[in-house]
Amino acid sequence: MAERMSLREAISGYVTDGATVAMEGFTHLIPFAAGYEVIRQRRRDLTLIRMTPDVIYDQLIGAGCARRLIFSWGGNPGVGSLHRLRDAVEHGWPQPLELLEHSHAGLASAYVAGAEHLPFAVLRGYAGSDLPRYNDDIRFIRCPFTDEELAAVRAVQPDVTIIHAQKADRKGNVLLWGILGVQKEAALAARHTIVTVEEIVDDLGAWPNAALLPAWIVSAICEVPGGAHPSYAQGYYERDNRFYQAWDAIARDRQTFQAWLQRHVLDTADYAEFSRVLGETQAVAGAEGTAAP
Amino acid sequence: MAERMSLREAISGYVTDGATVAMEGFTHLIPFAAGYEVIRQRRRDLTLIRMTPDVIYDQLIGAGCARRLIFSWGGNPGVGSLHRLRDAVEHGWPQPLELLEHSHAGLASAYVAGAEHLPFAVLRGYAGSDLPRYNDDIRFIRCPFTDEELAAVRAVQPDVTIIHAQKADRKGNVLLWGILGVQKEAALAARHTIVTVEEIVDDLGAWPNAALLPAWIVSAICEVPGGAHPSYAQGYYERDNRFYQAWDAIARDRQTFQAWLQRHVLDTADYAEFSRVLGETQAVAGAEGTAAP
Amino acid sequence: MTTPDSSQDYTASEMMTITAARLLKNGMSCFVGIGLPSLAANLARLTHAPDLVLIYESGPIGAKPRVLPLSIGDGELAETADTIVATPEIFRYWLQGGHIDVGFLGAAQIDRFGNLNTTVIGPYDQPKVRLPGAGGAPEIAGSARRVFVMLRQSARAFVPKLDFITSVGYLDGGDARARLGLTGAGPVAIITDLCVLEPEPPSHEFVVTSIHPGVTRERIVAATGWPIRFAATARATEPPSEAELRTLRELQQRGGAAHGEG
Amino acid sequence: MTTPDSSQDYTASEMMTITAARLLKNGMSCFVGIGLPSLAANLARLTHAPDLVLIYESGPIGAKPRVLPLSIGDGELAETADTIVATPEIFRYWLQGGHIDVGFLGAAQIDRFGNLNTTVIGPYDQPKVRLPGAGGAPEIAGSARRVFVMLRQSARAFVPKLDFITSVGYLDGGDARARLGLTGAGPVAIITDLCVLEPEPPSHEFVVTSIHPGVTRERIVAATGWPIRFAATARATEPPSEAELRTLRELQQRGGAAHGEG
Repeated sequence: MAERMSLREAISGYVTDGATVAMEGFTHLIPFAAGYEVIRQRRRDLTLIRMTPDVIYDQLIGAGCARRLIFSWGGNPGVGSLHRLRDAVEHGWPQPLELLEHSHAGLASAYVAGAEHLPFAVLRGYAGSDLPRYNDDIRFIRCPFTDEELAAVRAVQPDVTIIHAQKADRKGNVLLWGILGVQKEAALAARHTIVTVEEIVDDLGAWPNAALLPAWIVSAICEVPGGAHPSYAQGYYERDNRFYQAWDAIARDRQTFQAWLQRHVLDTADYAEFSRVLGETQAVAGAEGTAAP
Repeated sequence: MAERMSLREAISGYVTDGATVAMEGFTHLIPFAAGYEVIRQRRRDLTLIRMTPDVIYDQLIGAGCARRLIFSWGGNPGVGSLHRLRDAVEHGWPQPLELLEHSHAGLASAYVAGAEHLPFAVLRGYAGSDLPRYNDDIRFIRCPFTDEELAAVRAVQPDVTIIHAQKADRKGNVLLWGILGVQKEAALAARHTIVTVEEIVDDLGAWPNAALLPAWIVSAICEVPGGAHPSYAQGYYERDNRFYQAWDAIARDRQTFQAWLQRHVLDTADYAEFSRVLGETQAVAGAEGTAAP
Repeated sequence: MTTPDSSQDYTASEMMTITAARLLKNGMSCFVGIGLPSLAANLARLTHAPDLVLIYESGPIGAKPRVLPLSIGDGELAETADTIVATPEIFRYWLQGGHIDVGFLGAAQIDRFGNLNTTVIGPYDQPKVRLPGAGGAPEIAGSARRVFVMLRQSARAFVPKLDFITSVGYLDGGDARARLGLTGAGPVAIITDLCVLEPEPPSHEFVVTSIHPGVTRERIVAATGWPIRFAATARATEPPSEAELRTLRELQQRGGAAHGEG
Repeated sequence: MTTPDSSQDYTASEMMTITAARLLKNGMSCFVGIGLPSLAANLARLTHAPDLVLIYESGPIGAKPRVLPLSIGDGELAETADTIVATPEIFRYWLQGGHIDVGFLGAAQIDRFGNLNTTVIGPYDQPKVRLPGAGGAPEIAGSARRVFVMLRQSARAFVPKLDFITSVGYLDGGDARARLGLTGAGPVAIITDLCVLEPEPPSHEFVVTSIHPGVTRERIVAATGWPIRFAATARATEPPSEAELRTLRELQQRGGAAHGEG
């Protein structure tokens, strides 16, 4: 049953060193604030799962939290490379990163299998691709009726799934809308689910058939307004495309990245302070006409 | 691309003798008007698919339209038996009915496989049940990762799926809400989809993540207000529980059933006339205090 | 629970519903079939378990019907639910996914190991009575954490051997169910109009553990098609409280009025 | 299409986008990746194909963005879509389900049979350049009825042999793709900044079928890492019309302004 707590408590309670953690949100509602808190608490050896690692995992990987990454597309959307991800893969910095690599269809299906409590999912996929040669969680099976060959992917079952949503009510029921990604599947597949929300309200005002996670399948609810920045929360704020663009320069260089991380994440107590410091950085960058987030 | 036409045209154009037809709607939005039109056009040898055959298939089976039934629960919900279904199975009247019988989870999964263009679906199901002994479309397979045994069901892929929805817009986009059943899966699994709707509007006014079928996957749109009676259309009318209760007496006896069918369906030109005649019958029954629908 | 008024009358059916309702704990998620299970679950929700989560196979999650539904998909369920998901999702994500604490089942026939028949009386291909069939039962029986069965007790229903196994209890007992690899524990109680039966380890044969007021052991024996046994610890079922009875009757009256009965 | 003003200037990139847009027919359903494919698809929608259905892998179906999205999941896509479904549904019901007429792909490397690499330059375990990876491409390549590839032409990108096959075209040609049992026909055109290439039966090797204005055959040969061939029927690409250019530029200006460029 959903328990309301601070983000610090939620991360320290549910995310342990070595855990398998999924932080989902397809471009929309990415739980950045939770990512910063994981970095701040210096978690290590995590297996990170996420279809699109995005800047959030670039930060976690660069901060040395991850040992392994299960993913399907690792770029900075609309901008280019994830430099910290590349540095870990290409040069083992700050430590080597083991990759378990899918296509979107494959990893989305693996989440579905996790939510369905099945050990695998079947899809028309990967035929002719080299991916199955490097990922043993992709195999091929035959249809018991037609003998047709189809791909199978092993289910993903995170220890903890972390998502960000627009609203929760006081009971802990969670409502999200807009681009939904695989959040519901990731939540249902996990042993524990942490949800950060823009706000906690008396009445969700949900429409019929809304994407709602009932309180009784959520472990922790944390009110973290703005917690999806620089991604967006439909109905609350837009995507901060300038941050994504500015990230390219910050992350390209190890020192710049480390300085940014130290100042914004490691030297701040929580997301509120992070936001204050980030606001100062951005104000300075704006005045100088440079592109720092 | 959705073409607007009369229900008569839609049935005559898409439902042929011998076709495999799914008419879905889980208690809610059952396409009764379309069922009457199939009976009126005296279609024969249909394979009918439906999770809950309900009164709509009791009528089609009693009228001699069906050769085969793929289903998972065949009762009159909240009332008792489907007497025409039982008569066909127990006594071969008006003709034998071949059964292909699933559980809800199995048939829902078979629709999902159809929608996913997979030849089968995997589920945790049927273990220890006698059902697989009588349905060759249920088999068991092993997980390629864990070697665990799981059930597999063959996909259903109707020639035609018929559903009823609340609204369509003038382009043919269809909106439904409330209890959704397997309508989307049945529509996406089929070669052709006929949708009857309560009304055609300028603007659907759909909320985010609404259950919407875009015009380009729908074959025919027919405006048939009240077309889900005696089931219900949320936002339009409630379930006519009296009809379901009265149906028990009508369907229990072959002659009563045939007289009802003749008067209400075969002797009426279309659903508008059917509704008029049914209104008369119900007024008389109401005055007499009897329970005819 | 208030002390019942001993002069109070109640039916065996009411005792059965109230006994089932008492087994549901607050906060549980409960996969509900129509009829008696729905009545019992809503009674529990309106008495001691206000946060009981009702899930109907038609898709509503967290339904809070004010009027008892006649069908499994009445508008009342949809309108009072926290949300409504498509039927494949209910079965695949919620039931199979392992999120259901209690599944409620009925049957036409049950055997001593809690296996259920809702398919056919007589041979499958030459049925004497064709029953509605499986519905959600086989997977509820397999995947709900625990299962409660509600069934009026009679020798016709409580049979030595099923004509057809639609949904499994403990198969032929012992570790037979465990060997199937099912994720749920199986039936933990059969609630009848006469008594409550529970599986006795290690055989998992159902034995009587609680006898409703005014019911004799002889009557239970006569209403059971196999040589029924009584647990050494078998006790008397607590009679309905006034509050339980009043709430149950109000619930049924609202349902009857809404569905055009009486 | 209006006659272009011959004095009009346009870039090779604009010619490429406009050529791709022209291949999209009104009413088609189009699975769109971000960047050039999204630009081309929206150009088509705003010119000759107003009922083109744009589907983004993040979930929006029937998106009609007024401003070009920077990411695959911008709010603009969600707000203008007919509906938005979850990501598993997009891939499993809509793409795999067989409802996508056209899939649009890009790549870092392509070979003569239209196979694509978006995974790695160099060995997989010792990458020279780690690329973003597969994304939706492998299944778009397999399940969309037909695939268009957009890619700037250079000998670095148009290589004799891929370092990694992320998504299949015709594998090693002939009936190799057919033997995979894929439901889609595969890549039917590669649109570059220099020309259009199409697969030539029966080998399915891509050959040049249309050359953009002002581009020489020598330049195409130099920009291709294998001995590229020209179809006997190779023709000149029709230059951009004024309307195409104006619409494209307006679209890009709105996008640039919205994303804080310029």
